[in-house]
Amino acid sequence: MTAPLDVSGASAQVPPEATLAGAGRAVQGRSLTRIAWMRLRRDKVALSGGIVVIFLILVAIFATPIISLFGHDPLEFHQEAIDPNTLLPLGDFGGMSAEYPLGVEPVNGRDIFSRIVAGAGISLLIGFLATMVSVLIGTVMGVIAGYFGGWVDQIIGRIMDVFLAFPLLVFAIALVGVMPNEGFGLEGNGLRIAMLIFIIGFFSWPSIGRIVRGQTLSLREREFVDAARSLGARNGYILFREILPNLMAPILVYATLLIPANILFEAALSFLGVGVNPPTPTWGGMLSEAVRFYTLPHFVIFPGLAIFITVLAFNLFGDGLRDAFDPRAH
Amino acid sequence: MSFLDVKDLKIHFPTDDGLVRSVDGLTFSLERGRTLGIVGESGSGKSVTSLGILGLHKGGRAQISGEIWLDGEDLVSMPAEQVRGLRGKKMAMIFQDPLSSMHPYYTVGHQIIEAYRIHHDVSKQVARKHAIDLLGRVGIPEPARRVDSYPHEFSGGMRQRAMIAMALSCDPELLIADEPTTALDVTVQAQILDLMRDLQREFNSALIIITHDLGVVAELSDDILVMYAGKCVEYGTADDIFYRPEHPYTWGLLGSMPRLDREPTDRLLPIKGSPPSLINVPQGCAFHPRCPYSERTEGRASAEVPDLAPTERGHLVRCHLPRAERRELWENEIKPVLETQ
Amino acid sequence: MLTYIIRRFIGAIAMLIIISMVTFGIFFVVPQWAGSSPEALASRYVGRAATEETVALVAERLGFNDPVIVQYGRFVKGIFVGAEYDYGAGVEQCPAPCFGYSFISGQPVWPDLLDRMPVTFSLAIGAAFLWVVGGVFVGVVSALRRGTLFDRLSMGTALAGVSLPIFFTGMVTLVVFSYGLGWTPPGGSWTDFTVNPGEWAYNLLLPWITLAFLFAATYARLTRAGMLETMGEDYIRTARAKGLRERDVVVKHGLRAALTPILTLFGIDFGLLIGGAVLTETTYTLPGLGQFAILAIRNQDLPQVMGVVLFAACFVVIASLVVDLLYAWVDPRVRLS
Amino acid sequence: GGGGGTQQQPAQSASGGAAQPVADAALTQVYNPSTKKGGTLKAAHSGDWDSLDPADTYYGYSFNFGRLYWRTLTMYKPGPGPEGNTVIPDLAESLGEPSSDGKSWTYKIKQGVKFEDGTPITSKDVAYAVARSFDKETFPHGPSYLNELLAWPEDFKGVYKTPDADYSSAVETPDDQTIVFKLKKPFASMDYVVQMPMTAPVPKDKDTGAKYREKVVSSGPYKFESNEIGKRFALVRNDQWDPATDPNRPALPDRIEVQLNVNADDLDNQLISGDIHLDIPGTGLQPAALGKVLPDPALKARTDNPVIPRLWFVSVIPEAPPLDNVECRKAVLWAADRVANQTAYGGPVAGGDIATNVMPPPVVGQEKFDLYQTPENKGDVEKAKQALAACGHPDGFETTMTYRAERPREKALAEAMQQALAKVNIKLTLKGFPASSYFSDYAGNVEYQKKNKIGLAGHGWGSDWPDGYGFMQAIVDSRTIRDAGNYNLSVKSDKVDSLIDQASGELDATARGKLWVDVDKAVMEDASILPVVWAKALLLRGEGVTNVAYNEGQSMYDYILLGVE
Amino acid sequence: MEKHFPVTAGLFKRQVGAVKAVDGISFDVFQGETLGLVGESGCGKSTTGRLVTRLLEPTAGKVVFEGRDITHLSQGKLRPLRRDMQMIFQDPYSSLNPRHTVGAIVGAPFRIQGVKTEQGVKKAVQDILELVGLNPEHYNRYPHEFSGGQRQRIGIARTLALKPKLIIADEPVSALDVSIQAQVVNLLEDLQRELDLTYVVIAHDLSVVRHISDRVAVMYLGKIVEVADRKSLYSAPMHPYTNALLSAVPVPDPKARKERERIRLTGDVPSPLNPPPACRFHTRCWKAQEICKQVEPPLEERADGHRVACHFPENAPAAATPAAGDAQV
Ligand SMILES: Nc1ncnc2c1ncn2[C@@H]1O[C@H](COP(=O)(O)OP(=O)(O)OP(=O)(O)O)[C@@H](O)[C@H]1O
Ligand SMILES: Nc1ncnc2c1ncn2[C@@H]1O[C@H](COP(=O)(O)OP(=O)(O)OP(=O)(O)O)[C@@H](O)[C@H]1O
Ligand SMILES: [Mg+2]
Ligand SMILES: [Mg+2]
Repeated sequence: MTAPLDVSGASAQVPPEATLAGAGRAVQGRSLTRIAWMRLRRDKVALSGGIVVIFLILVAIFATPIISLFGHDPLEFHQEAIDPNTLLPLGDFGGMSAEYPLGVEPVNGRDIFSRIVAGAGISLLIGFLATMVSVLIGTVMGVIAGYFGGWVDQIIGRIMDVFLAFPLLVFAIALVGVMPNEGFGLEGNGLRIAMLIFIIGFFSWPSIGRIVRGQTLSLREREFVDAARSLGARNGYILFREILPNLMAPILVYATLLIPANILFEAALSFLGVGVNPPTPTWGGMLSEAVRFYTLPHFVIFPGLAIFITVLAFNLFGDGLRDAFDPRAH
Repeated sequence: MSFLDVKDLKIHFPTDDGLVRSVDGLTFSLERGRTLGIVGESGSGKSVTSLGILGLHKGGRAQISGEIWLDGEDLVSMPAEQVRGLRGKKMAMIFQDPLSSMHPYYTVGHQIIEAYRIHHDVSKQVARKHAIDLLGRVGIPEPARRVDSYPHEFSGGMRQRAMIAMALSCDPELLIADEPTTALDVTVQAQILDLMRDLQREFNSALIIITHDLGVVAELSDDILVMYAGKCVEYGTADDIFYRPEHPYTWGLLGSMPRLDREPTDRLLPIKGSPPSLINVPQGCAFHPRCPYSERTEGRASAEVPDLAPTERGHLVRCHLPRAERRELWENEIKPVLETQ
Repeated sequence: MLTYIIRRFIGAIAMLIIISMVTFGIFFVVPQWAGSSPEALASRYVGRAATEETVALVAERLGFNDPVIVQYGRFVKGIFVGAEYDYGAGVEQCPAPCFGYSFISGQPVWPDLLDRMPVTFSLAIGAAFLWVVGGVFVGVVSALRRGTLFDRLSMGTALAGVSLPIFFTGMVTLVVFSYGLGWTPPGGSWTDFTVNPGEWAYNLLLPWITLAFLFAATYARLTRAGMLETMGEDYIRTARAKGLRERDVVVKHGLRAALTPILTLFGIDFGLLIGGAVLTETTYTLPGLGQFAILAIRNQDLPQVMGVVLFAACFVVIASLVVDLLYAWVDPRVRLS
Repeated sequence: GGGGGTQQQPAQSASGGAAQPVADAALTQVYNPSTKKGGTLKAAHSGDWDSLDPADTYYGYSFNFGRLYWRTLTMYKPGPGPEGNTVIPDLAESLGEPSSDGKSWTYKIKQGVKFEDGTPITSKDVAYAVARSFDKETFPHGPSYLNELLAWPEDFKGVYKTPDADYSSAVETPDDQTIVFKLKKPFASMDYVVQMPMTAPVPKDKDTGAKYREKVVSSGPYKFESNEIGKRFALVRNDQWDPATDPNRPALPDRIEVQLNVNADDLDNQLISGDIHLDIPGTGLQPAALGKVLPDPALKARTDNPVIPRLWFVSVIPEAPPLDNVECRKAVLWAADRVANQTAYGGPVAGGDIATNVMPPPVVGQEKFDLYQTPENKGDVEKAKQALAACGHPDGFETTMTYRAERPREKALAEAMQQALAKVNIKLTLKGFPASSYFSDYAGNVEYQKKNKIGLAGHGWGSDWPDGYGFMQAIVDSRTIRDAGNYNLSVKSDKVDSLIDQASGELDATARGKLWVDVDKAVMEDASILPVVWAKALLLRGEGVTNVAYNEGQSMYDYILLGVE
Repeated sequence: MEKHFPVTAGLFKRQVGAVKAVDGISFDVFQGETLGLVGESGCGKSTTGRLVTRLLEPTAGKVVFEGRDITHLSQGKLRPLRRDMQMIFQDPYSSLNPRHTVGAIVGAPFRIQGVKTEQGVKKAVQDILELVGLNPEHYNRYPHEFSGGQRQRIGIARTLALKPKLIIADEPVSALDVSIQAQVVNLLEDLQRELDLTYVVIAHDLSVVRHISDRVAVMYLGKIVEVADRKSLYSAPMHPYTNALLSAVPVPDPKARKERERIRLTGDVPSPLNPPPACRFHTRCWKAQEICKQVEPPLEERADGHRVACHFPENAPAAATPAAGDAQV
């Protein structure tokens, strides 16, 4: 007899009310990414961080028109705005005026506004690309270490230890300071920026590597990996189809949080005088010049603020992203 | 008035997604020396109920209403500090997962001593003696040595024993055990259940045992409360629930269980669908989307919440079906399927 | 336990060897890309208008004519068995660990490092004290008062804290508090603790606070996250069910467990800081190891660079070993084997 | 040949002192003269000495300051004004006696001079000091003039490696008072050479080679009380110093304390506030302090702004095509905006005067001329374009300019050059390198120059002594160029070389001066040097410091005169 | 078959011991039947399952599938065989990749094995979804949008995709609520009937095992102590451990608790790192004698198809009343 309670046949389609509103109709499922995105949209702080980031990216992309609209060529000297004896800007507040919205630099009278706008591009470029380098290395190393384990893991773990124990800044200085001028088909500032990206990225991969390794270790133990293996999947399939999609969220989150760190790293290198070659403006470089003119607040404050706002915006956004992807935060 | 009287207890959690009505109007009572079993599926509000009694539901911005009378005092309206004073001393709790419920950084002894010294002004040495005593009483071999072990050095069963020792350290009059054996193997589960029964007899405390295993309830309970979606759907003595169940959900639970004590049936009789989320409890009778008999109520099932109506001898059932029909269904359709195949 | 320490020790030495080889490599290999010869290297360390003979002599004296491997071997030997230093009028013994003599000042490197150690150590200790106490306190309160104004404000400040480059805050605080208001001493002020503890603290106040601000932010955030997590643990519920006072629940049960990941981070941070707070010391011109490192690199003074890099790496290694041992002590579940 | 040989009274009594703080007060007279002894003079240095050992140091301030604890055969005449460029005897009784062929110079040591331990100083101690300074392996920093000038024996390897060698062919001591220098070829400026610290006596039994710097035995009015290398040292009175033998050093303070590696900005601030009395390197205030001092009349009155014998310049390197063509080099010189360059170096006050030729004004016999005069000194695009056309690059070209990364002024100069040259389509790529290896590995490395097509390189030069040879030889004589470590990066002209030979051989001072001007002109015609500024330093007189006078020979305040109130 | 997990220690990581997770067990499963594997936690059930499917490499022993020795086949050679041998996992939350849609998950076997279907993979997947009682329109949904029971159905659908012959189910229902458990158990039974499947069902719940198995093997500390067909094992268990297990199961019958007499084992399962010698159960066995500590009892057939590893097996083939459970102390 078929008991009235038995409905285990083909008709048991009670939708999980927890997640589905209109039962049965919404055929397209909502992926975790979309859910995270919806959560993110509700997080006003993170969103405003994101907006600032987008704004900064736009500024970086449209630096040239912005500068031609509001300022002067960032490299152009304006001796007329400088007191020839003290070399300090003429006028109050570092020479701030409609002509020079944020004042001018001492000595050569370059327009601080346009230098800061132009500097955004370098900061973001290096921040982004260096992060990509570290994400790339970190992910590959982390996945390999986590997935294959054993002695591979041991070796990669030791390598990460070595990187951790390196006084990174000191090394970066030593390296950047003695970099050759031509190579890899690049020269001059192009090579310099490429080198900076590589060095910064190369030195910060272990942070991502560790996270990816940890995640991979735990993912590897998840039963869906065994499921794939029992279906006869090769390592490549398991790595790329099963594990990597699950790593995307943490990688994205930590990449977002690594970008500001790398921007700070670049600024620190520029501050120590081993950043991008002058006269290309960078925020860290401007700060390092400002040290000599610390009595000029505008010279110190604006590049400092630019770094601060950029880093803060990325941090806010990255933080929100992490919360959005991590249901525990709710 | 009974020793423990819970009246119309409601515990709701406002969350981003809506109001979670974890416990929605629960009423029951319990005397010293008796055991109440609360059964229900996962997420039906069993744990929240027990935490509510101890005043530990405060996790989020919980809203609690109703009355909880313990030995003549209403815990709901009592100041939090006073409830804290009762916790551990007058009422104590045993949790499901003994590993995560014990602090990993402190020795078992330390944790028992701590529990004892909160309510007793004694020296560490005295408390330690007491802890060793207790560990011995709950059947841990070599208690004097084991008192200095860390929880992770214990096996699952020993941890649960230690947990019980901790709960009993101040001779509580009300003991709540939330799924005390779910994480344990059968053989160990049997040991723990025996232990709890013995200890309850010895201390004459009131015991609430929460579980989703009908077998465990049957082993220990005098009374049984079946919960579904934050509400009590059936409440009665163990005999009522096992031999004269009147709620379709209870039938479903019984039908879902393969039983060792009977000839194996050909098929199990599951309940269709899955339990509702407590944010979106179905309108009317919360069980009606899964209930095979909901059509027989002429639409009332999805419109109004049925009352928890008494049948004879304090057996309470929350169902729209007329009593006679329920009994008929049980006697004629359900019981034979469960017992004869 | 002992085998664990020995294994870690061996690992650490292997690591230091790798680090030293890379450092050595940077010094020799990179200039070679630029087409450098022993003479070119040597001409860094002579006075202006030195003659060719002078340069050749110096190249010989500093051993640049030997293959890099031999030079490296000499360096390593110096560390383990000591070295000799020919000062013209005689030979001086440089006992192990001998990091050699500065190419520029001719001073032995090791005493210089030891000499600078107290500065960096003082900087790190004071700042660490401030940031741990401050960060953990703010983190705990934020976690307990989750969602309140205090929580949001302090977490906002924390994010701001990690977003501020130290060379910027350092400069601004110096300008405002030292040069402007005159409350704090100017950059570069340093008094040894043994000479005058009051002065010592007064001189380091500003670097301590700025550095602590930077780190406290991370610690506050981490503590908060940790507290939120541990306070949701089952054993906290157990502690409450025992009737424990809320304060004890938070401090003895919650905080105790939440602090372990912070311990790890602290070990790494502190180790790195002891190894040389480059930016902080540069901004405040404190005569510590960080400044030493920068100067050594600027001057391309290989023995000093090697010395400070290995010194710094040692601290990271030691710190992480200590952290691991502490971890095992704090968290009995961790077994070292 | 030196100036007047007459002994003079200490400077403060010679010149009328000024007590009111006025700008440039110490340039022409002694400011705040005093004979009051006592007090502690506090000095600071933003960097570190190369060495305190007289054989191993080559910084102007070191020569200047060292005279507090050493005495050399001759010295610059202390005090202000042009006389400061002349040499007077110090340890020697009089200036040197050249032999008729000009190949040997004889000095007589004063009687009664003693080391700090009381042993008398003899000519042997001076000769030993000179001989020990020969060992460049041990003393790589010191100048090597005497190594080259004197007729050292073939097998002489220095007093440490060949302790028994007889070096009397180079320096001879017929008696305890007499010392004779024997030269390879005639040399006129010996009195200038022997004022350098190689002739400061060193007692042989106290010599510890490279470690002597830690404990230098004093022959001057002060001796070391303590010396923490790289951090600080203190000098106290040397009671064995006899003022009767030494009319030039008033030796006013009882004690002199020196702090090393002080942050430059902090140093300025402390100098302004009076916490320290003296900035040892004497190169002037930092930009931040300039902004504070110049607008403030009270502070400005405490400054002195001398031109110093130092040229900041850009080497225009003929190795990098198309700069091998003189017209292309000229285009660079024409296009350069000298005002912008001057500003980059700190402007007319702190930076210097716009330089139109190589030799700076304080150099004896200098003549100012300008082969590349442009309107308002701002560069002449037209002339530059003509030169470019003549060179065959009417559309400009690309080249690289190097500078020392740690030197903001050089960096600013490079940026200014880039701006100016861009106007005539000469595209500059800028590259900063560490100062420590700038000459050894990069700009001064011939191989590197060629490989990386370095066209322009910024740097500077200050003279060891203010005559044509002292200033010019090292930076324009192509025969000094070697593989690495060059300071002459660009001047490779036979004409210049032969003029140099002519000038060095000329014994008549005036004619010699003229010949050096010809060298200067030849260099400018070769267009391989773009002069930027003749440096000026904005010096600040310390608060409460007495007896301050700018000495042209040292191009700094005269440190042996200073006292404190 | 054996599986030892190495345990290492010391400076140079010598192997100092082994977790004998599975230590010399043998059993066979016949076409179309269901073999239940029960035992307490940590006794090696999952390891056994993984060894059979070659997710783990056996330390020793043989796995023979359809007459072929697959013990040491390379992963490449094994791949085609995987179609015939599938696994259902315990945890419906971790066994489905949260980043894949249901369609991708259930379609994965086709993709991995390179199997072409007539009407395309999508249709095939939808058919299977329907077969396991899911709405085929849920093809594009993600696992987190389903309840535990539904997720377990998705997992089952995946194993069925390639029409395997043998399915190893490792605790397929123990993570589910009772009501859902019953749905899945019924589904498994229905599928077996329809598709002619062979099951090895691993579980620790004796009642569930009894419900679905034809034969049952009881494991203790890496060894099989008793194998028998369901009826004889549950009605007349021979090994004291089986006996104890059975009597420990709580029975949902309040009256029975007063009547039943139980065997109460003391203590816990010893560590597999260091198992007791000879008969591994002797430390907890009330019948243990000297011999149990000395000689390991072989797994011998004591009754028809009823094999047990015990020196002193309990009841002879005599029957006991099933309803009351049996208890002889
Ligand atoms: N602090 C809280 N905030 C929001 N919702 C909560 C909170 N605590 C519990 N809930 C919800 O209340 C419901 C009942 O939970 P409870 O833990 O009482 O279930 P249970 O019957 O004990 O289930 P299980 O058998 O799984 O232990 C669940 O849906 C849970 O999500
Ligand atoms: N990779 C491994 N390394 C070391 N030991 C292991 C490993 N996997 C399992 N073990 C050990 O082998 C023993 C058997 O494990 P297994 O998972 O097979 O048990 P099980 O019977 O499935 O238990 P459960 O009921 O808890 O799932 C356990 O003691 C376990 O700790
Ligand atoms: Mg619960
Ligand atoms: Mg298992």
